[in-house]
Amino acid sequence: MPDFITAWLDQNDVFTTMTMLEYWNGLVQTVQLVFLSLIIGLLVAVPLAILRTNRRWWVSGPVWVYTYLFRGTPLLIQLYIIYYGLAQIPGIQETFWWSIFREPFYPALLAFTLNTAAYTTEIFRGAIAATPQGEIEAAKAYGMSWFLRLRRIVLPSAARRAVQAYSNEVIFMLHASAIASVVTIVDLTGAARNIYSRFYAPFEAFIGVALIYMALTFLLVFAFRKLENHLLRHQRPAGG
Amino acid sequence: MADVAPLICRDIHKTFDQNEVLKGISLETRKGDVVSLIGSSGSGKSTFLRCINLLETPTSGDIIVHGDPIRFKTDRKGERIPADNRQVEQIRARLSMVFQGFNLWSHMTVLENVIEAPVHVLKVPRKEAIERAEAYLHKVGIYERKDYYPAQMSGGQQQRAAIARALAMEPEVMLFDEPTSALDPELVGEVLKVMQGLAEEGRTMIVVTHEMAFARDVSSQVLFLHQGVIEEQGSPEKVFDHPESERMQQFLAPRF
Amino acid sequence: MADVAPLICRDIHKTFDQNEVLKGISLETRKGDVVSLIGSSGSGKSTFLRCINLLETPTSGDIIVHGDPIRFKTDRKGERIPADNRQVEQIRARLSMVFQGFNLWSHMTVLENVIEAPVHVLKVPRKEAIERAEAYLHKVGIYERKDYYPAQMSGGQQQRAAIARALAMEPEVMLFDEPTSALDPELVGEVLKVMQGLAEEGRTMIVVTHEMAFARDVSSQVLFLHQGVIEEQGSPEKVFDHPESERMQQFLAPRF
Amino acid sequence: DGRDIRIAFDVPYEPFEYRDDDGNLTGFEVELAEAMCEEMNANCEFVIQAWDGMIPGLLARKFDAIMSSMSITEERAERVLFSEPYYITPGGWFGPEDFDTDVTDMDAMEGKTVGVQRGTTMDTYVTDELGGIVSIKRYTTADDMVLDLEGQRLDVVFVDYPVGEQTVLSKDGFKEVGEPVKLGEGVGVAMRKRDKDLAEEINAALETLKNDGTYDAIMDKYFSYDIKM
Amino acid sequence: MIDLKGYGPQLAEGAVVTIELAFLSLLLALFLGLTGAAAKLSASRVARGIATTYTTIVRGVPDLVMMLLFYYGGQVLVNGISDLLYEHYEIDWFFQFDPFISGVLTIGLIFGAYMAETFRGAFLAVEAGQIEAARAYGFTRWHTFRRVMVPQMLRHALPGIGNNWQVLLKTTALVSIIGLTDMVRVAEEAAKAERSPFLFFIPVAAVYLALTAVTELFIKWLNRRANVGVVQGEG
Ligand SMILES: Nc1ncnc2c1ncn2[C@@H]1O[C@H](COP(=O)(O)OP(=O)(O)OP(=O)(O)O)[C@@H](O)[C@H]1O
Ligand SMILES: Nc1ncnc2c1ncn2[C@@H]1O[C@H](COP(=O)(O)OP(=O)(O)OP(=O)(O)O)[C@@H](O)[C@H]1O
Ligand SMILES: [Mg+2]
Ligand SMILES: [Mg+2]
Repeated sequence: MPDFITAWLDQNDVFTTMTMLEYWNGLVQTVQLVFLSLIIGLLVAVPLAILRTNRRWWVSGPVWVYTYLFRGTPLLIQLYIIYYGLAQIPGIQETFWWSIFREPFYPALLAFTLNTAAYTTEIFRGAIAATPQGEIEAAKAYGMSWFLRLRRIVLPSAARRAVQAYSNEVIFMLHASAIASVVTIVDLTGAARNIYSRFYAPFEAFIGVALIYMALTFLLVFAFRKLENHLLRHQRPAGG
Repeated sequence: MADVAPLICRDIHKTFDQNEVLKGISLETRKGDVVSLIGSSGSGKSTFLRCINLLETPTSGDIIVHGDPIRFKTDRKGERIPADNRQVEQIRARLSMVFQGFNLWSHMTVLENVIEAPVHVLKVPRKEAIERAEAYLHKVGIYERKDYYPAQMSGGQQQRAAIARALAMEPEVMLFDEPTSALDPELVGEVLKVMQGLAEEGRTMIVVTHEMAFARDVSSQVLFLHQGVIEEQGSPEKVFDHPESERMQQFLAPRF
Repeated sequence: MADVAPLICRDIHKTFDQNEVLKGISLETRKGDVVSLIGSSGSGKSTFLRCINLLETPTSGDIIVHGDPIRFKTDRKGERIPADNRQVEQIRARLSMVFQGFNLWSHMTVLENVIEAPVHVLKVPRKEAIERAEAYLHKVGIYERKDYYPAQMSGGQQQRAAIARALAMEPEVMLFDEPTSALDPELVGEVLKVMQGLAEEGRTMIVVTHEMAFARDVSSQVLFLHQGVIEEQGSPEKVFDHPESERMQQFLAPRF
Repeated sequence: DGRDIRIAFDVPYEPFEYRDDDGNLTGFEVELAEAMCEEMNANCEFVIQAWDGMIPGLLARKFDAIMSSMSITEERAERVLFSEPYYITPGGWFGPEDFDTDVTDMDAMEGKTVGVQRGTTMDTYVTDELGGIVSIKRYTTADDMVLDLEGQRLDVVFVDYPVGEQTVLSKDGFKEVGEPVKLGEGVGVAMRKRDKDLAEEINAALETLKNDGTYDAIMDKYFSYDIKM
Repeated sequence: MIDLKGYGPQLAEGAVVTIELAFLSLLLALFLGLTGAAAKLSASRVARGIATTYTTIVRGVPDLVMMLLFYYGGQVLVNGISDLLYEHYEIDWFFQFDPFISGVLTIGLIFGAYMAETFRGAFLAVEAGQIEAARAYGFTRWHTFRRVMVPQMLRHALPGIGNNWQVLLKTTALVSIIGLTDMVRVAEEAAKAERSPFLFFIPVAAVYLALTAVTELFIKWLNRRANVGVVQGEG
C-alpha cells in the first residue's frame, strides 16, 4: 500500500473499526431491502403491466390509478404513511398484523415494493405495447392462446426493450433506499449520517458511503451489461 | 369425415375505416384442394387470407372450418368480433400461415421458430418436434442455418424458414402469402414441389401467388381478385385459357 | 467526365464473424449500364449491394465511385472502417437503394418517405420535391395511397413506394434489391419498363433480380453469384446462352 | 462598524430557534445571538440551513458560525472550533402514563425499547450505558419518535428535556418517568478551526452577557428552569 | 378545505421553486441524455468512453452526496484556489456558487445519466432497417438522428422518460441541503412547528399529483404522435 494511504489511515479518526462495522451493517440492510423489494416488485409489475395494456378500461384503469398514485407521490410520504400511519389505526396493536408491522423492516419493504412495482409496471407497459405487431400476428396465426403468446413471444420480446430502463429503476431503488433511516432502519446512508453527526466530518462520511454505493452500482451495471448482451444477441452478426 | 369441406368462406366483406377492401368473397374447398389466389397488388389477397384465420375480423360473412362455423358477436362499440376465443385458437391451430413479410420471431433462432408452435400448441414432444423441424429445414435447404437468428439471414433464407415453420405444423389447411417471392427460380421450383407433395398427401392449400406456372399446373381452383371482387373463378383451364373478364385477359397479356 | 466509370468494385471480400460471405467480387460499370445480379438465395447478392454503399464495410477490396476511391482506415480493434464519413455521405447521396425488405420509414406517410431525401439531402425545394414525388408515385401506380402510412399498405404497394423513393433521388447509380419480388406479373412489367427508361436516360443500375427475362433483355452485364464467388460474368448472351460453369447451367435448367 | 458574521440555524427546534406566528425567526438561541452580536458590535446575518448541509456550509464559508444547539464533544472538536458552552440541558425520560419501570434499574429495563434522536448526546448516553440491555431506535426528528411512542412501538424515550416537554408532555397520556440526567459538556457556537479570533470575540461577548443579566433575562423568557453554564 | 395554519403562501412559494427547478433540470437532463446516448452508441471510442464513465459514475453516487460535493465541495475548492491565488500572486479572485443554479446543474447532471441510459435502450429498439435506409440515402449522422432515430425511438423511450421525470421531480426536495426552500422543506418545517406530521404533506402530495396529471396528459399526447403509423400491441 502506498505510504500516503497508510499514513492517512493511521491519522484518521473517522474510519475506525467501529464505523466500518456500522457501514457494513448498513450495507447488509440496504442490500436486503433493495434486493427483496426489487424481486417482489418485478413479480407484481409484470402482471400489472399486462393488465395495463388491456383495452378494457375497467381492467387497465385501476392499474393506472395505482401507478399514478405511487409514481406521483414521494416514496418518503408512502413510507411515512405505511410505517407511522398504520400504527395510528386504533386497535391495530391487538391484531396479528402488528407482529409484522411493528418492526420497521416490513413496512419499509412494503413501501419500497409498491413504489418500485409502479415504476416497473410503466416500463413494461411500454415495452409490451411496442412488440412488433407482425410477431404477435404470427403467434396468433399458429393458434397460441393469449397466455402462451404472452409467455413465449410478447414478454421475451418486451424484456429486450425494457432492460435499459429497468436498470435505471434498479439503481433508483438502490439510492431511494437511503430514506429507510427515517423509520429507524440504519441503512448505508443512515450509517453515514450517524458518522457525520458524531464526527462532524461530512465529506469523509459521505464520500465513504458514496464509494460503497458506487461499487454496488458498478456491480449492477456490469450485471446488466451481461444480461443485455445475452438478450440482444439476435441483433449481432453470427459466425459460421 | 372425408366429405366435410376443410374450409368454406361465404360472402366475406372487409372494410378498413371507410375503405371496402373485400366486397363479398366466397370460396369452397375440398380436401387436397390447392386454391391459387391471383390478382394485382392491393386487390385484397392478403386481407382475405388474414380474414380466414381471423387476424382481421370480416365485417360480414361466414367462415366454416371443417364443418365448424366460426361464431361472431357484436361488441359494445358495434364492431363484429369472434364470440369465442377458444374456438378461434383451436381453429387457428389447424391452419398454418406463411406471411408476406415472414414475421419470424426475432428473438428465436430458426430452429426455435420452427419448433415453437408444435411444442407449445400441438404439444408434440420436444425431441420429436426437433427431428421434424430439421427434416423440413432440410427440405427447404436451410438446415445449416438452423441456429441463426432471423436478422442474420438473407431474405430468401428467412422466407424458407417461414415456410418450414408453417410446414412443421402439418396442418389440414395451409395459407401461403406469396411464399416464393424472395426466392430464385431454382428454389421456387423446389419449394413449389414440396407444396405439391403436401397437396398430394391430402392437405388443403390456399396460395397467394404470382407464379402463373404454379397456378396453372398445380392448382385445382384459381381465384382472380380485382379490387376486392372475384373477377374470375374456376379450374385453371377455365381461368387461364378461357378467361371471361376483360381484367383477367389484360392481367394475363404477355408483357415485358 | 462521360468516360469516368460510375462505379468500380475491386476484389470485394466480406466476412461475418468467421463466415466469408463474399470471396472477391469485382465489377466495372459504364454510364447507362444495367448490371443484373443473379444467383441463388444466400449467395451474397444483398451483401454485395450493401457493401457498395457501405452499409456493410467490405473486409477488403476497393470501391471507386465516379473516379473517387472510398478511403478506409483500420480502427483500434483492427477492423476496417471508412476513413471519412463526409465522403461516405456524399457518395451515398449519389447512389440510391431499394431494399429487399423495403425499409420504408414507418413514421412517415408514403409521400413524406419519397420527398425526405430529396428535400433534406439534395436540398431540392419542397414544392418541387413534392411534384417530382407525385410524378413517380403515379408512375408506379400508388398515387392515391400517398397519404397512407407503410403499415396500412399491401406488400406490393410498399415495394412500389420504396421504388418511388429511390427514383425520386434521380441518382447516377441505383441499387435495386429484388425490386419486383412482391409484384404481380402485370406490375413487374410496368416497373421494369420504368427502369429500362432510366437506363436509357444514362443512369447506371445494379439490379438483384430473379426475373431472368429482365436480366436477359435489358441488362448490359450479368453477374451470376454462387456462394460468394462470381461463377459467370459477361453479356446476357454469353451468360444465358453459353454458360461456362456447371452451376449456371443447373440454375438455368427449366424447372416446375 | 464591526465585522460581518453570518450565523446559521436549523429551524424549527423549539424553543431554541423557530418562527413566530408572523414568520419571524425567534427562540432562545436566536435572541442570544442577537444580544451577542450587539455586544460584539457586529453586523449579523441569520441564515437558515437544513442539517445535512450544516457543517459542509460552514466549511465552504457559506456562513461563519452555527448556533443551532450543537453539543460539544471531543470528536466534533477535532473538526470544528467550539466557543465556551452557552447552555446545557439535561436529558429527560418520558413514557406513557402506565409506565412504571425504574429507568435506572438495569434489570427492569432489560428488553425495553428506547427511542432517541440520532446523533445527540442522549443517543451517546443510552448507547454507552444501556446498549445491549435495551433495544435502541434512533429517529431523525423528535416528532417521528413521539409518533412511535403513541403507536406503541416504543416503551420510553430519552430526549433533550425541553424537547420532551414540548412534544411528549403536550400530548395526553404521557408523563415524565425518571429524573433528568445532566449530560455532556454543553452546547457551543461552532466555527471553522482557523477562525480563532472570532471565537475569542464570541467567548468574550457571551461571558459579558452571562454576567450582566442579559442572558438570564432571555433564559427566563423561554425556560422555567436553569440551563445556564 | 384543509387548514394550513397560515403556511399556505409559503407552500405556494416553495411549489414555485420546486417547479422551476424541476423543469430547468429536466431540460438539461434531456439534452445530456440525448447527447450521452448518442455518444454511447457512436463509433468513436473516446466518445463512448466518456459517456460510459459519465453514466456509470453519476448513477453510482447517491444524489445527496452529489449535491453536497457539487455545491459545498465545489465551493471549498474555489475557496482554496482563491486563497492560494491571493497568498501567492495577490490576485483577488472569488466565486460564490449560486444555490439555485447549482441545484439545476446537479439534478440535471444526475438525471442526464439516467436519461442517457433510457434513450440508449430506445435507440437499440429501433429497427436496424429504418436507420440503414437513412444512411443509404446519404443522410448525415445528425439528419439520421433527428429525422429517423429520434422520432422512432421516442415511443420506446417515453415510459422511461416518464419514470425519470417522476423521480427527478421528487429529487428536487434535496435542494434544502444547499439552502433553498422548496415545498418539501416548507412542509417539513411546518410539520415540526405545528406538530402535525401528516397534514402538511397533503398539499405537497397534491401538487406532485397535479404535476403528474399534467405530465401524464402530455406524455399521452406525445405517445399518440410517436406511434403514428404503428399498430400498438396488446398483452
Ligand atoms: N448479419 C449477418 N450475420 C451473419 N451472417 C449473415 C448476416 N447477414 C447475412 N449473412 C449471411 O450471408 C449470406 C449472404 O446473405 P445475402 O443476404 O447477401 O444473400 P442474398 O444473395 O441476398 O440472398 P437472397 O436472395 O435470399 O436475399 C447468407 O448466408 C447469410 O446467412
Ligand atoms: N390496416 C389497413 N388500413 C387501411 N387500409 C389497409 C390496411 N391494410 C390493408 N389496407 C388496404 O387494403 C388493400 C388490400 O390490401 P392487401 O394487403 O390485401 O393487398 P394484396 O392483394 O395482398 O396486395 P399485394 O399483392 O401488394 O400484397 C390495399 O389497398 C391496402 O392499402
Ligand atoms: Mg399481400
Ligand atoms: Mg438478398
